[in-house]
Amino acid sequence: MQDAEKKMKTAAKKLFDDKKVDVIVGFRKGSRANSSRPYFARSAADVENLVWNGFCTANLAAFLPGLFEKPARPEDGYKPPRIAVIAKGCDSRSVAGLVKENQVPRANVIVIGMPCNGMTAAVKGAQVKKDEIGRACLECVSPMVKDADISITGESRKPAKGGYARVKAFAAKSSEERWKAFVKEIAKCIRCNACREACPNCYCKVCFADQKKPAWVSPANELSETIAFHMGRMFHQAGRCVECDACVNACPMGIDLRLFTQKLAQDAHDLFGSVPGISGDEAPMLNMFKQDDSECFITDPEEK
Amino acid sequence: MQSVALDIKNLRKFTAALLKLGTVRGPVHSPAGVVLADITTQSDLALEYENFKLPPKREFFPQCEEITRFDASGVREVPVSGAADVIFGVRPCDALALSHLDRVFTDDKYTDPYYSKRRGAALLISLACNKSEAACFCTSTGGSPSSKQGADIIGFNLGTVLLLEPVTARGQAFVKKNKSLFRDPSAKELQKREKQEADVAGQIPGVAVQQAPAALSGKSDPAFWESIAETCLSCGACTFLCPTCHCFDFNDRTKRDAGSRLRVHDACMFASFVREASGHNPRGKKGERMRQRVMHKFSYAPENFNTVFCVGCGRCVTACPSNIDIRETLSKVTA
Amino acid sequence: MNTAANPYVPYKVRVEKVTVENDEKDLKTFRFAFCDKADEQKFAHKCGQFAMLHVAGAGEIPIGIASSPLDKGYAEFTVKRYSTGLVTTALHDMAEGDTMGLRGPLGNSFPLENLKGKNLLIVGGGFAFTTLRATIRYLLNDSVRKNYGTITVIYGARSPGELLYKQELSEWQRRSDVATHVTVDKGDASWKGREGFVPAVVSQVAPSSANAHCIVCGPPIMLKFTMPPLLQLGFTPETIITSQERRMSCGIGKCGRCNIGPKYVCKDGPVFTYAQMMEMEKTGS
Amino acid sequence: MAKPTNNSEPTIVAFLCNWCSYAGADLAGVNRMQYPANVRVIRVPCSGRVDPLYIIKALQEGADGVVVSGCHPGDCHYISGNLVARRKFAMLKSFLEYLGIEPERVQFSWVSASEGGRFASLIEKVVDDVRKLRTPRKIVKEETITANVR
Repeated sequence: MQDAEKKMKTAAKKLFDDKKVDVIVGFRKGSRANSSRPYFARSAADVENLVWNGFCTANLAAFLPGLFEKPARPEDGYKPPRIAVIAKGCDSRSVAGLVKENQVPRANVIVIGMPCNGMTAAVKGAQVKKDEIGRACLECVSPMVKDADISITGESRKPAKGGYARVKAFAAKSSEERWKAFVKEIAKCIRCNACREACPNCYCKVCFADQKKPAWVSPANELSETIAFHMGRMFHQAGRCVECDACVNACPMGIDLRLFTQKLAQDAHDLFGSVPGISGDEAPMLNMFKQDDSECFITDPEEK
Repeated sequence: MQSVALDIKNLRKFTAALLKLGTVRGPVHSPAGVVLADITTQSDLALEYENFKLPPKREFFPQCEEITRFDASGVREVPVSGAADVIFGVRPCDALALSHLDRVFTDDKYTDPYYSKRRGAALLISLACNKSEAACFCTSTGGSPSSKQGADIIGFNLGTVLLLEPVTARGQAFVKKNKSLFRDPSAKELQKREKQEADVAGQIPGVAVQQAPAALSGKSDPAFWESIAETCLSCGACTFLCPTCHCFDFNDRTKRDAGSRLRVHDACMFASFVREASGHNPRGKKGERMRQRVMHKFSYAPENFNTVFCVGCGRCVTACPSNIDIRETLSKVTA
Repeated sequence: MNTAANPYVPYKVRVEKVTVENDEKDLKTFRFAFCDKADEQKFAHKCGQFAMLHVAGAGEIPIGIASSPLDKGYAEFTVKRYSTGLVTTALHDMAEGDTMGLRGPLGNSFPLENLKGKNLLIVGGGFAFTTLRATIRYLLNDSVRKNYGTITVIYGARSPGELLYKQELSEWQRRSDVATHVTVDKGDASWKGREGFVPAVVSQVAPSSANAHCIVCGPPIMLKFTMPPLLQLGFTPETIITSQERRMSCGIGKCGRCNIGPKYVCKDGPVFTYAQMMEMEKTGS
Repeated sequence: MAKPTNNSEPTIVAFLCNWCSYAGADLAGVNRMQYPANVRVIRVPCSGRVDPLYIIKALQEGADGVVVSGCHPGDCHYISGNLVARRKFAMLKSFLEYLGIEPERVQFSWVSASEGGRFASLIEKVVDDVRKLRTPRKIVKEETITANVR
């Protein structure tokens, strides 16, 4: 790990020295015990602050759309910045998703692929113990960074087998049990929107939940509204969610959103063979179709 | 005022006395840790915990409440509901925060009926901390692990005995009325309390809070605030968990032809907080919003209320997904 | 409904009259009558104050009061409709006879009491002219006019069709006890009046700043460019009075959003001197 | 939230595409076919226009069931609107079911402009399915909100 950090810093420094980047989005030491936090290095001197360790949990792709956002009154000859991002497998998958949806110009991104051994889950809820590698990492099928511009070598976690055991176990429960469990989890929500803001693929300029005309959901933390918000927000990640658990780690209330977002990932794979950020679909999964897509869910009133 | 001693073996009787006053909320074990919840039986009270994840302001200023109800026939006012008669176990930092909120919600011109009615209804018994958490810095904000401001009674958990010290006349009256439950504390117990107070306060590191108001008036450089806020996600975790943040919005929520006007918590960190219908946004940048939040607590509040609106509970430090740490921000401001 | 007890509950009012003010039809003046006559007494307002207009289901917005305190039996508000604005759209859909909510009056007012004996310059631009209209109506009342020196009004709009209160403007122009200068950014075939931006007209008209105060309301860009000519004429930041607008929810200094620096526009304002404004903007946005 | 379904007369919201299913419903009417009166039709330009939020909103406002119907695959007026919608609906139906919303409450179908009979039997089936449910409605907004102090 320390070795990887060293190599990463060397590469980062070279990028600044060669004037190839304006910003490197990475991590620096956190203020809390056992923590790292997002950091924007803007010069060769800043590179010293970069770290790479087992606490680099956040998905840094979340910052890219904001950094690429064109100012309201751009100066003459405005050019988008050149940004390098220190990426784990999940970050790189999110970048690929953002590129595919034209939120990030790939030519202006330098993906620095890191060897990832799994990251510590943020300790917010009661369900995660301290210093424990997060569930997202334990179940990660792609710790290796694909499509990296610079690869930092080192030992990486072995890909998990996948299989969505937890989703299947939940699906095996009765419909009423599932609803009860879902509502119980969502009822913890305080509507702070941290899940949405931390999600690398929640990039809408104005979220449906903030729209006033029409007002899809009220900001009130009344249960029905909160459920509608989470249903809508999670479903917007159908075909996008890379199971990085940025939402789970950001949630100050420790809501187990993974139990639900993973279902979307499972369905994307099982129904359409799509693994966001990995499978090379030409378009976002829900923007395309195949003639023989499944029809099993269609109600046929004449079927006996 | 004179403190009294309650032997922990009599805790159930004490709870029973509280329950006689009406609805009681206090610390209760739950799967998510100890939370502030309704006490229904005499055995519910938990005494060993650090602090509640959610700030107790929500007892008086709920995240969502109905102000009026409307339908085709017109608009009706909704009476204040959900007031507790006793709230037990609030930490001194949060009690101090309530005394700040009292001044916001009742000023020389307008009284917020919802907050003030609930606040007025509840006998507030705070519980001094017997240990500090990693992010605590109450001693720098005008509080302490045993600060009394905002509470009617403050308790000290000494293991086998709970020392209770009335702070207000209302607290005094409660102690007097239930004096059969209590005995005079021994000199040893009083010593133990004093030592505990000093020990816990001593564990808490200092943060440059008191120097902040003066230093902030010169911090108008947008680049400074942009640098503090660049990794801010613009979520509301810090404000919603803050015991003194009190921004709210009204929201008309309709179901078919009827509806309610709701008051809901709002956050100055949300990009839409001050955005106007015309599209104009006076605080459209992250740095401008961060400046607003820090200035409100450490500059505007001192100017308007003569105190910082931060009690050093550390919730925002713990909750921030990007680990933007107010302690560091303050040291940068005062550097 | 007892608003003394609950400052968030509005008075019930009935839309008495709706006047379309401009060619684009996105500015309408609403005349409200109080459903409970007793509420009108409680609503007694001063020039420069605002109120919250509540359309059930849509929400509430702060709008300056456009009628004079001496106008009895009603209160008037001129509202611009924004296609993105939930409340302004709902309001513009209201018809005469509909009922809605009105909360106020809120905020401070133009310090007219302290300006007795002074000469007044009133400068307005666009649809920010509403509380100035209330002020002019008040000042020109026979019982009030004698308390003040000269009154000069400068009012500008984008085009002739966008001028508010056209009938009153021509009445004022006919009066000798007020100098009314109306200007448009760009006139049309039928326009015979002044053309040009408000700041330029201020320089042209050049009213004396001796023993005078100026009340100026307009869009931020107009304010920015009107200040230099006013200062040049000898008005000081202390004698220039302006009114601010911000998004508001509570209107009583609690909801925490309309502050500029340490001051709340709803409670400490909306009326501030230019000197106060500069001070506030030093510490916040 | 747990208000039982009014088992006798459920309300069904139907999102019908302008070109096929809406015309199919019209045809059912013109031909005086009998189908339950529980349905509230909302005409949309294409089944592809149906945002999942529409469905969530309908349930929130108290619909007992929602049915979305468009042109048969291959017949879309906009060539492929319903094929894109098909993917979205497959994901949505599976997701809602996983969260505990009974599959009977949210249904999808294809009805062409000439299939008045099919439309009538679709509505019959959906109403029947929802009527048979013994579980409470989900996501329904409370009429009023009690101050939840937590």
